[in-house]
Amino acid sequence: MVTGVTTVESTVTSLAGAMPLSTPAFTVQEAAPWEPVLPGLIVLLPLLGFVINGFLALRAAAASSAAVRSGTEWNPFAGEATPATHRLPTLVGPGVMLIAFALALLNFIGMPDDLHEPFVRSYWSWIATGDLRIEAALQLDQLSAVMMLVVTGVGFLIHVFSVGYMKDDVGYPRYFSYLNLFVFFMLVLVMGSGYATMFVGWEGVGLCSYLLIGYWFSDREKSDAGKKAFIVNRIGDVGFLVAMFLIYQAFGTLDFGEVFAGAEGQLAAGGATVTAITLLLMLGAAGKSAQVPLHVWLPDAMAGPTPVSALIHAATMVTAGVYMVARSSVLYALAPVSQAVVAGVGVLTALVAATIAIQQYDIKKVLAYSTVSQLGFMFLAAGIGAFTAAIFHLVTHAFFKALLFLGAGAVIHSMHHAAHHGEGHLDEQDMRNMGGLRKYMPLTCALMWIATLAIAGIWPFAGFFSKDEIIWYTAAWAGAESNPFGALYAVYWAVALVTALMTAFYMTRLMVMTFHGTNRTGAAGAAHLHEAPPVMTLPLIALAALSIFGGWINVPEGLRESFAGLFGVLPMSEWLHHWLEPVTHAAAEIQVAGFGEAAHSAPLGGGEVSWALASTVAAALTVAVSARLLGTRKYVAAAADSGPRAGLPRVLHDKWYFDEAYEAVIVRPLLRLSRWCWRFIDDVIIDGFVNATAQFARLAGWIMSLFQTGQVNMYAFVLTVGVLLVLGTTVFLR
Amino acid sequence: MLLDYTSSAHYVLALLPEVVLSVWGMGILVAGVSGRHQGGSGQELGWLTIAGLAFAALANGWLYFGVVEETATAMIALDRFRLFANWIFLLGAGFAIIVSLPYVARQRLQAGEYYSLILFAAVGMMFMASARDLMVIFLGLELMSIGVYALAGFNRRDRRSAEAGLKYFLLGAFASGFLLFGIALVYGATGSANIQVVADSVRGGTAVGALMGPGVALLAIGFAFKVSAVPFHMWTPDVYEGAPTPVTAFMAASVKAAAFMAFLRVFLVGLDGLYDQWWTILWWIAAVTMVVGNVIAVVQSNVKRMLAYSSIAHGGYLLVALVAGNDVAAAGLLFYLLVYTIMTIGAFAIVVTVGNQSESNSRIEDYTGFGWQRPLLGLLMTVFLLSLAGFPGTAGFIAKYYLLLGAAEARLWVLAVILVLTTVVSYWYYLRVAWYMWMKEPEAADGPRAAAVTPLATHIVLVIGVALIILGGLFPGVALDLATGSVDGLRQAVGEAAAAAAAGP
Amino acid sequence: MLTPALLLSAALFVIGTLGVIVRRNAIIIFLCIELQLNAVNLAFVALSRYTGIEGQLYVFFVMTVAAAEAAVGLAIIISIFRHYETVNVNKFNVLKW
Amino acid sequence: MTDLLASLRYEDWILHALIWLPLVGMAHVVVSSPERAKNLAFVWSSIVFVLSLGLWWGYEPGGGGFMLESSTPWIESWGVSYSLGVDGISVFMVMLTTFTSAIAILGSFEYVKTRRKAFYALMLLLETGVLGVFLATDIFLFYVFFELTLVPMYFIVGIWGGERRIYAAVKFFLYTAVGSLLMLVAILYIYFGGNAGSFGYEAFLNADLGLREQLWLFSAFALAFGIKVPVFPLHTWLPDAHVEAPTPGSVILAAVLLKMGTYGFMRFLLPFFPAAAQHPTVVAVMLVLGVVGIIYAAWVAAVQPDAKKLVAYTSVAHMGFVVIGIFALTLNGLQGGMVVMISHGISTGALFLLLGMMYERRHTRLIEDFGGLGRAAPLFATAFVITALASIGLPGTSGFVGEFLALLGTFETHALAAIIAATGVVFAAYYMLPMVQRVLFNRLDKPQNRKFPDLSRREIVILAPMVALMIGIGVHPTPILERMEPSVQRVLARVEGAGAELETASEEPPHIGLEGYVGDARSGAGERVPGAAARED
Repeated sequence: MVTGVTTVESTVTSLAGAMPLSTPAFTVQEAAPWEPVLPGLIVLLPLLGFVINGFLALRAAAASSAAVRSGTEWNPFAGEATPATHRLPTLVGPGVMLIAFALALLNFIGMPDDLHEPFVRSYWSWIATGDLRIEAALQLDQLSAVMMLVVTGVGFLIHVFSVGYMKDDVGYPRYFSYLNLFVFFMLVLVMGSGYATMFVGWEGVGLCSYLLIGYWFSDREKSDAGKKAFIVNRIGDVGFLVAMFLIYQAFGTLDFGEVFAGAEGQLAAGGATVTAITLLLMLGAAGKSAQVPLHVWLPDAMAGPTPVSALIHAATMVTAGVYMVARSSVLYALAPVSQAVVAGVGVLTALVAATIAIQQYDIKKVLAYSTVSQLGFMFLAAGIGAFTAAIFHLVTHAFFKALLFLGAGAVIHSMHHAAHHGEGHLDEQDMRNMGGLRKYMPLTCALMWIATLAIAGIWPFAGFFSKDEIIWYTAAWAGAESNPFGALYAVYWAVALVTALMTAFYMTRLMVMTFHGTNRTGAAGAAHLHEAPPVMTLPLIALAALSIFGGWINVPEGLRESFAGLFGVLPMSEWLHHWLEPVTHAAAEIQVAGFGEAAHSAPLGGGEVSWALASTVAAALTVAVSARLLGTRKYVAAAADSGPRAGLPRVLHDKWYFDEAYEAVIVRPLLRLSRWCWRFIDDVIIDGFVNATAQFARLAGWIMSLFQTGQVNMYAFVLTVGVLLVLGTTVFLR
Repeated sequence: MLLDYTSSAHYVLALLPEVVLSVWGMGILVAGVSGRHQGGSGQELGWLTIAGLAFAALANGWLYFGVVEETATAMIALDRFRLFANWIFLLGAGFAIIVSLPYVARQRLQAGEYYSLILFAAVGMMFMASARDLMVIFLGLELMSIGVYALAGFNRRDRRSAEAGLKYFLLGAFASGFLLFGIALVYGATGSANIQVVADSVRGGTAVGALMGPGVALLAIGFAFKVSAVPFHMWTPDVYEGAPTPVTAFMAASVKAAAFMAFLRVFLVGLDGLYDQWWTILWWIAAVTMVVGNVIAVVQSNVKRMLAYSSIAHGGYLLVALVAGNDVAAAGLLFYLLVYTIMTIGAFAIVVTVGNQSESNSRIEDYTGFGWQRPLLGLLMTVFLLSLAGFPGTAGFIAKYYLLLGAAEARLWVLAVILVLTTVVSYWYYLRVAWYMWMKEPEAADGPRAAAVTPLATHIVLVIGVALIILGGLFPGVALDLATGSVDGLRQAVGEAAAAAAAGP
Repeated sequence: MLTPALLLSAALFVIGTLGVIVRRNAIIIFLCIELQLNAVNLAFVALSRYTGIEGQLYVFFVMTVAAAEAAVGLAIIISIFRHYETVNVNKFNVLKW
Repeated sequence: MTDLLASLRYEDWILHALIWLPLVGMAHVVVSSPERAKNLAFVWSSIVFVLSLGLWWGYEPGGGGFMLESSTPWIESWGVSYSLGVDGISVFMVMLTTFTSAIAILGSFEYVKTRRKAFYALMLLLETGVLGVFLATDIFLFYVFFELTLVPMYFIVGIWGGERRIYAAVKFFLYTAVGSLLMLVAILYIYFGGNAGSFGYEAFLNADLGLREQLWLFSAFALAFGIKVPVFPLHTWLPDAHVEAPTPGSVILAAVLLKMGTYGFMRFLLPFFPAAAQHPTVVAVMLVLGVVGIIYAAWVAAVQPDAKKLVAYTSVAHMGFVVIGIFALTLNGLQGGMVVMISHGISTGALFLLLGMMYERRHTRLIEDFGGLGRAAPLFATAFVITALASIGLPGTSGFVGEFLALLGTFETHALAAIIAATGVVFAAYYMLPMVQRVLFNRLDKPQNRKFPDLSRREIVILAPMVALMIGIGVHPTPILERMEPSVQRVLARVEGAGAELETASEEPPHIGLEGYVGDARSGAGERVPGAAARED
């Protein structure tokens, strides 16, 4: 800055001689760009929360560990007053989130409509060497603004919920420090101005996920789950890393702005490079967003506290892959093959996860697989180029899935008390032990029904609009005139339709088993079932509202016209679509250039409106029918039920044996290979060689020393032999 | 001063160190048998002997710095090579005597004979280094050998000492027969035993090839025996192990040094013209010696015997210098022998100390925990061993490096590689002593070792030795220049003589 | 004349060498060594016919040396005899390997 | 700061002081009492560390050549001189050495209870040796210091080590000696065969060597340094040495001694034999070895029952990143290699300290003997987790910057190697997380572990700066990168034979010069001209 001015001044001086320098003559400034309000602070606040809570956590842990060493258990809640370490996080944790949310909202509102270039602010030069320049920079555009809102908004609600959910936990401050740290990294992920910065957030949220899944680290299974999540995520991260290398090689930068600006000019559409880049990014995204075949960690991740599942493993982190694909929309648009792969993986994931969800009994597992399934939908959307639809579904899913998880959390919270007081051991998450909870927690039941209808895609709940948009765009692009994968897209579309109905089914099953029918907790337990406290239900209510109305931000044009009377009052027709236009238009143009215009009718005929109507009716029917059917079934408690015995149900119950296959094909062979490398290559071959060299020297020494018999004659003989050798070589061999 | 041998005093002056030592040796001998010292500790005699060595060293210094030689063909050379070598012998003898003092006293050896034999052996060595005549070399060698035969078997009460003496004697005499035959053949081939004349004859092509070939081979064998090169090394371990340890030290250092001096002068000066014929033989001998010496040393459990094999290995390193056959290598050889004398006698001095001034405690297990019992001696031993191993920071490294430098200049890369690889092997057994001394905890049953008090003088000398080793490792400049300067005129004389011969009849 | 003389010398030398290798008695071994030295003496004398008088001179040196060796050698043999009561070199192998 | 240093005439004495002050300290320790030895050693090493900090300001990147140079004839007749100098490559190695030496000495207070005088004397001797290696600009001098480091390490492992200490010490010594002695022959070859004329660094650079000669000499040097690094099949001494060494020995070994190998790669191997270093076969072999090291060592690490051995193998994996970074022969690769060296020094050093603390408390190193320490010792667990994460290269820690740059640089020239090496990121998690879990997490089921004391104040003082550095370098590595860059460029330019451009660039002032410099190098290399990437298909 200073140097720049000086240069101008000196130029001026040399031109005009003794011109006064007090006011710079020309400091050319462009039309004042938009200045967001403290974008850095949004990121910094959760970090601050992490630092404060982390400090408190260490303080608390010191007390706790002192108790452990003296052989007792420390209970911070036993005394008269809860210690500061367990009081302050209540304020700090949600507090920083609230401020961050407010700031995000402020920036969202203040963001000008004509912002075509993202606002980028660089804080320092992170990695700068040679022509590699990676700035520690944040960027703010329409897409990241939406993501910020989701992260801080939903994040705030879940923080609040956690205050109630975790209030009896010894590690309360630690919990909030992790949660704050997660939000920090998540914000870095969505606000980073380049792939490298994004990667920081990318791995950072992975770390927090690891820490939070294994939050109750004394439990071996839980810490196993955390480890698994981290390792599987890292497999994806390798893809991300290599993709970054390719991008750097192609563009000489990792900066979003430069990459996307140069993509069309520098990369041939459909070329090997861009296909490789996008497929590798896809691998990264698949790891983070739990797509088949890397989805196996997410169900296990339910080992973490339920609010964590809601925040990280439903609303935000797992959608990072979708965000990343949407962010890289230009690249994907240039690589139709990758698009087909992304969409294919998405739709396959949606289907596989949905089938598994049908046969799960653990309430959180059902939700986990439903998350995987919905993520599959988002990938389908991103794959076919409907990036807005992907983000749209991401947003609505964040609302209703967070609601579902938190609702499940409330149920588990309640069940926990029941299990605690009931007779015998009771799995508090097994739906077979629930039933009839509507009586005890009516509010939770009602709120969760809202979310269920939303995820099932029933009009007018949020999920209807977003899911319908995805299905419709799949159909529309399948019919695009020059789409080489048209037939494939048609298959995707059909599968997506079926999966949508399966969603309705398994969610209804969940609701019926949990809230309806007879209660199976046992009388003693049932007495302790109760509605969650307000600090937990209030966030639920907020989320329920969002689940109802959240879909209205992007009501499709066609639908709006058909229902003009109703939607006329809402100024939000395709609002999200327009809002994200600056981010997605480049990709859209490329796609249209490649595939031609999207069709106006589905492969089987029929337009958007008719299919939307059909799908919502079908979903509603599915809900109604399955509720009726399932409601009449007699469930028995988990102890008396071993689940489906054989056939497809068993396969589904056992999750298509993905874990077993990995265990057999990768994990155990790798361990065996590792052990073999150690025991054989290292110990036997290499060290064997090394030691054999030493042994050989010793053996040789020993053999040679055998000549040293101590006999003079022998010595004289050897000497003479030497003489003969020397004489022979000098005299006779010449 | 210019010695032109116009006056007969010049002959005495030219041989002043030898003369001093011979006379002194006889004096010691007489003093030793004169009853007054019979049965005493012999310490005074030892110090007296050292005084004689000091005088000889002074005389040697005068010759080195103050005297210029007139002719290049005299039977006794008066060049710096000889005088530098003399210093090495005197140093070795003096050091050995210091080590011997308590040993002789404790073992009740006849001090007068013992010390005078060392002096006479030293005189023999000096003749070997100074001889410019093959016959003088033979005489010097025998003078030295006979003294050392006696010294090796000196401890008559110890059967091992007697056995060592016998073996050394029989095999030594056997080998000198070969040397002598070689001398005879070379004499026959060239018509003279004078090294310069031989050199000229070889250069001029007048040497009779049929006699010269076997002659050179037999000469090489004779010297190879004395430097205990493989396969003429068989006697070395037995003799070194059996002989009284101070004598072993003297043998390992000085006898080997003397043999190398003669070896060098004969082959690099006299037979330089035949370099192409003999270097391959020596190449193989050097390579085999390095390998065998080091490899057998690995399996030794007796420290004395291990050091014996290590001295064979060092002989191999030194042979590399001969194979290189250039001035750098010659200077390197001188420097190496200087350093080697200090470090090898130093190491044996510790062996003597651990052995309680006797032949006990020479198994490597006996060194267990020695370092922590006697930290100073342990430290000194460690430095000596590191220096023997040729480790940077010690003079041993500089010396070995000097040899490598010579080999490199001669482009003997394979030999250089063998040298360094066998050096790695040698690390093993040198370090083994170090690990017994420092890293193994002694068994509770073992009583304290090295109970006998080591005299202060030994301590002082050893500390000085270590100081020299380290000084030589860090600031070798002076000694290096001295060594380089000492070989300066050595091989140029050949050229001059050759030129003279060519210009002659 | 030279060749036969040298051949004789060489033959004597070889005989001496073989004696050293095969005989067990220390004194006999020593005598074989003396034989070697005398073989060399023969060579010196023979050669001196062509090279000059030094050859014959050297013989005296060698004889002196041999005498000195004999003195020391026999002393050593006596010394070891005291320990072993034998002069068979096969018995002297405390020192080996 | 710069003024202050100038007023002290810092540049005149600092390098000499760095090398010789530890020896002074050693003498002081030797004459003191055993009780005072540890404090004295710490004080002396701290003094050295504080003095070395001045290099941050005292060293100006400039053209990347040696700074603060001084040269006095040492052995004149051999062309050997006592020449010291520091450049962007060595300056951080020096600071890493002084830092870890002080830390390691502080970390040994509880571990070393016997023969303390000898121990601390050897530690200081070792510091002298290592600093000499990094500061020497005369090959002979370098070699002397390079070998000198073996002796103190041998005794440190052999005397204060574990059960199989002697085996480990001897293995360490002989393994490394084989390589370095062969290197000595190679040095002589350059001196004579290449007509270097002296043992000065410049003279060796100007040695006249043909390609065949270079390949042979390269092999000798690569063997010496490769054993030190250690590169894959030459690594088996390392686990043994690490397992048996006392904590401070392991720390120094991992943090500094291994770096001597990779430092040798950059300082000597590449510049001396540019033709050989570019030879496709050589590059292929080195890359394969580096990649195999990364993957293989990670696998083997994963199945180690002994925590220390596990970490030892991770060193092999980390150094694999350095090797591929270096032999990618790209700026990013070399820079990345350097950062991995620094980062590995800190994070692995810290890991060894932490393992040492575990050993001091429980007298076992077996992973299965622990479990649930997170409850008993939360501070310890926190430090452990952060260090482990830095070790596996989590973004935001120093490990990431290095590995990222190294892989990126490798990818530029050898994509396949980089891709395979990148899987090492997964395997890093595969070996590290199970250990973290089995030590810190899971049930606190062993009664002895319930009594596991948390970090003492001294231990916090040890670990805090290391953790700070891990994160600090991870968040803002640029000051380090830009200091190294000119020197690394110089190495690269040497390899690419672009020496002429270097001279002109080096005369410009440092910061602006950096830009122009990069530009020059790029156009010289002729790669990635804007728009060129569209050439595909």
